[in-house]
Amino acid sequence: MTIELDEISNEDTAIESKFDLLIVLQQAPYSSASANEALDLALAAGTFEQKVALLFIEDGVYQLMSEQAPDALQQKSLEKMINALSFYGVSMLAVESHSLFERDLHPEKHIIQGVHFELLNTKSIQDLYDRSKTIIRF
Amino acid sequence: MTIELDEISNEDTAIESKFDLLIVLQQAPYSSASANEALDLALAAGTFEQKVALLFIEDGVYQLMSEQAPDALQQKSLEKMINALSFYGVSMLAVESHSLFERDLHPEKHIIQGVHFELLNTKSIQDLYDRSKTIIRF
Amino acid sequence: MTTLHTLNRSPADTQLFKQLLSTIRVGDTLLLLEDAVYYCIKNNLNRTIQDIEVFALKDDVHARGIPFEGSDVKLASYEEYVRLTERTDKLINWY
Amino acid sequence: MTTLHTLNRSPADTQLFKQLLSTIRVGDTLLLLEDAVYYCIKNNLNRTIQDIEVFALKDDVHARGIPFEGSDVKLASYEEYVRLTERTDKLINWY
Amino acid sequence: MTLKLSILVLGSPYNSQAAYSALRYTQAAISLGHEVYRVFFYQDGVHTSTRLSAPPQDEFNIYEAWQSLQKEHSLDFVTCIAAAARRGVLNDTESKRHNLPAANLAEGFDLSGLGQLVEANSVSDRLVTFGA
Amino acid sequence: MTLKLSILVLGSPYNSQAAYSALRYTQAAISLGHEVYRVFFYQDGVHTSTRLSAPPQDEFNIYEAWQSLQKEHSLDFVTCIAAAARRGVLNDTESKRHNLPAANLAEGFDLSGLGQLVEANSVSDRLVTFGA
Repeated sequence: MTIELDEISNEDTAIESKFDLLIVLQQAPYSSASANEALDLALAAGTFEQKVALLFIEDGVYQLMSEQAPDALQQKSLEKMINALSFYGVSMLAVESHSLFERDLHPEKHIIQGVHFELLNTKSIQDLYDRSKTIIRF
Repeated sequence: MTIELDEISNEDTAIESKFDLLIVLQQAPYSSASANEALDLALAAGTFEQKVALLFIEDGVYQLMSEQAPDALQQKSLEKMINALSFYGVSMLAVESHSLFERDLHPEKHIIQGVHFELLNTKSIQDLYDRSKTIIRF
Repeated sequence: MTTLHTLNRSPADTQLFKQLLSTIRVGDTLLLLEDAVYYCIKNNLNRTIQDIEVFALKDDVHARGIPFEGSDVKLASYEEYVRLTERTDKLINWY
Repeated sequence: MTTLHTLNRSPADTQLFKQLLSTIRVGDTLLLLEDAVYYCIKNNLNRTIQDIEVFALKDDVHARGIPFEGSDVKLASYEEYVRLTERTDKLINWY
Repeated sequence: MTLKLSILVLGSPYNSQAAYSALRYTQAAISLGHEVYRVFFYQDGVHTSTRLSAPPQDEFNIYEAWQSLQKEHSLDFVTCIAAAARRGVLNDTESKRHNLPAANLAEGFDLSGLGQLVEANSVSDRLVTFGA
Repeated sequence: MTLKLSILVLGSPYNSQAAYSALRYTQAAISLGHEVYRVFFYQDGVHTSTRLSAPPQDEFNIYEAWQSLQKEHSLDFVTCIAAAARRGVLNDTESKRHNLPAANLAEGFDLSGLGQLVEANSVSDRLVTFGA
């Protein structure tokens, strides 16, 4: 995981771009289909070439835990879906930093690697909301 | 509403009796069928001559608000069901006092009249749990 | 740019309210509906969120028997909810 | 009389945990399942509820990728959940 | 100003007020002359689109109310095909495809994919979400 | 000590883990030799008893798992008739009674009243509830 604390990236996926859709993931995985169905929507929106951003916040940050083994509950891996997002053109994955902090989660220690997340504070999240046409919370 | 602050009543419905079933109502009414379905179960258990107690706690105390007019949402009145409970042999209706206090609800001012509630503190609720064979939370 | 925020959870859901508070801005509008109309009982919302116009959905308020005299919150019908959608530039539904 | 308490909500549901805390007694057993297994991350449950034996449902812990070394909480299978039901006099499910 | 609105329903009737609040909002929007481009049912909201419900006679029938609204204004109602299949809501085609003995999707609802929600969002002025 | 257990399921598959956790607990109780007197499905838990679901082939099928468990051990599965009618789960009799075109209650489940839950509680050593 690469963490950029509120830095502005230079890519097309830049932190300052506008989004057609911001999907907010605020629930823990596996106790419901919420995380899966939110990510399904993200993949669909990416496929249809919409600019999509994802924000993991509150219990939603638990979706990013490394070493998930959902086959213990006969469920499919979220990690694969999260890894697939960039291939489907989902341009930004953001994580609210305070939600990690409150849960004693350390990006280097607990969060899946190999995926680029922007670590955002409250102010940056307000900006992200401003730059998104539509917000759907899951 | 008659409030007896942790007093022991002398009736058959006494605060010291044992219950086959304690139904805990902790959700606000109308946003879901939870309150209705919990009260349906209470009526059914009363009909089958089980000793039933009800505990209104947390947002569940909102079910006791006077002046509810659920026809505004094309729903049926909870008050009628609550009034019917004693006819079906439901022997005790308890309300957690702190839940009222936290919500700025005053028994004389905000709560339906004509039904007898026991106002319980945390300690009395622990006793109520102890005296109930089964607890179901709605 | 102004945003219409709607909230439908009771004051017991403090986390959701905290998220809303960190996002709402001066000039935005807040509409309380469903279980969020219980915020009207304590009547201290206007101290928490100043310079925000607050409405509560009338039918949700009446259904739940919420005392409303002297409240700073304005009642809104479903039609007025639609008009608030018109009047603002965007919408965030908090549930 | 001993009670087996099960809890299935994440630590974010502070109200539910407060209700459980006011009811649980010395000698009781607590089993964390579903989203309640996230209590294992902070590993400070045993300070909050002393003299209570705490278990977490193994498959829920593994599915969610919760680090578990050095935890004071014991892992339990579904079979052990059933055995805890046997071993105690009654049951309260907190959800 | 006339808006082009789309509506997203995420909660099941009886477990949330989402389907009811969305109904009242949609009715109000139509009565004020706005265009309701599409109503999309996702997650447990798909249960709103069953034709096999039988609420007590003296209770409001949320299913009939949605069905009447669709019919009266020829609205575009889409139920997410994947979410519905998982939860037990199927039309005739899907039912046959899965070798199941019956179908239960109400008339006036189409089963389709999430692309319909994405498209509705891209062409609408607002997507109004009713969550659980 | 052999216990007589009854199980209460209150949450729908996909919206909660209730139906899954209850399944695993019930399987474990049986494997340890306990008597499962009745499984009662109430509130959104009634959705567990549909026969019209079609989860993707590569996903666990929670509906089939419950149906197999019932069959294998001849368990008593009761779905609350009132909660189910409201939510769109009907057997043949109820479907005909309401003049509806089909039924969707899975085999092995009975529609009956809350008295069955009350009775299960009164004769069982424990009622184990799986809430949402």
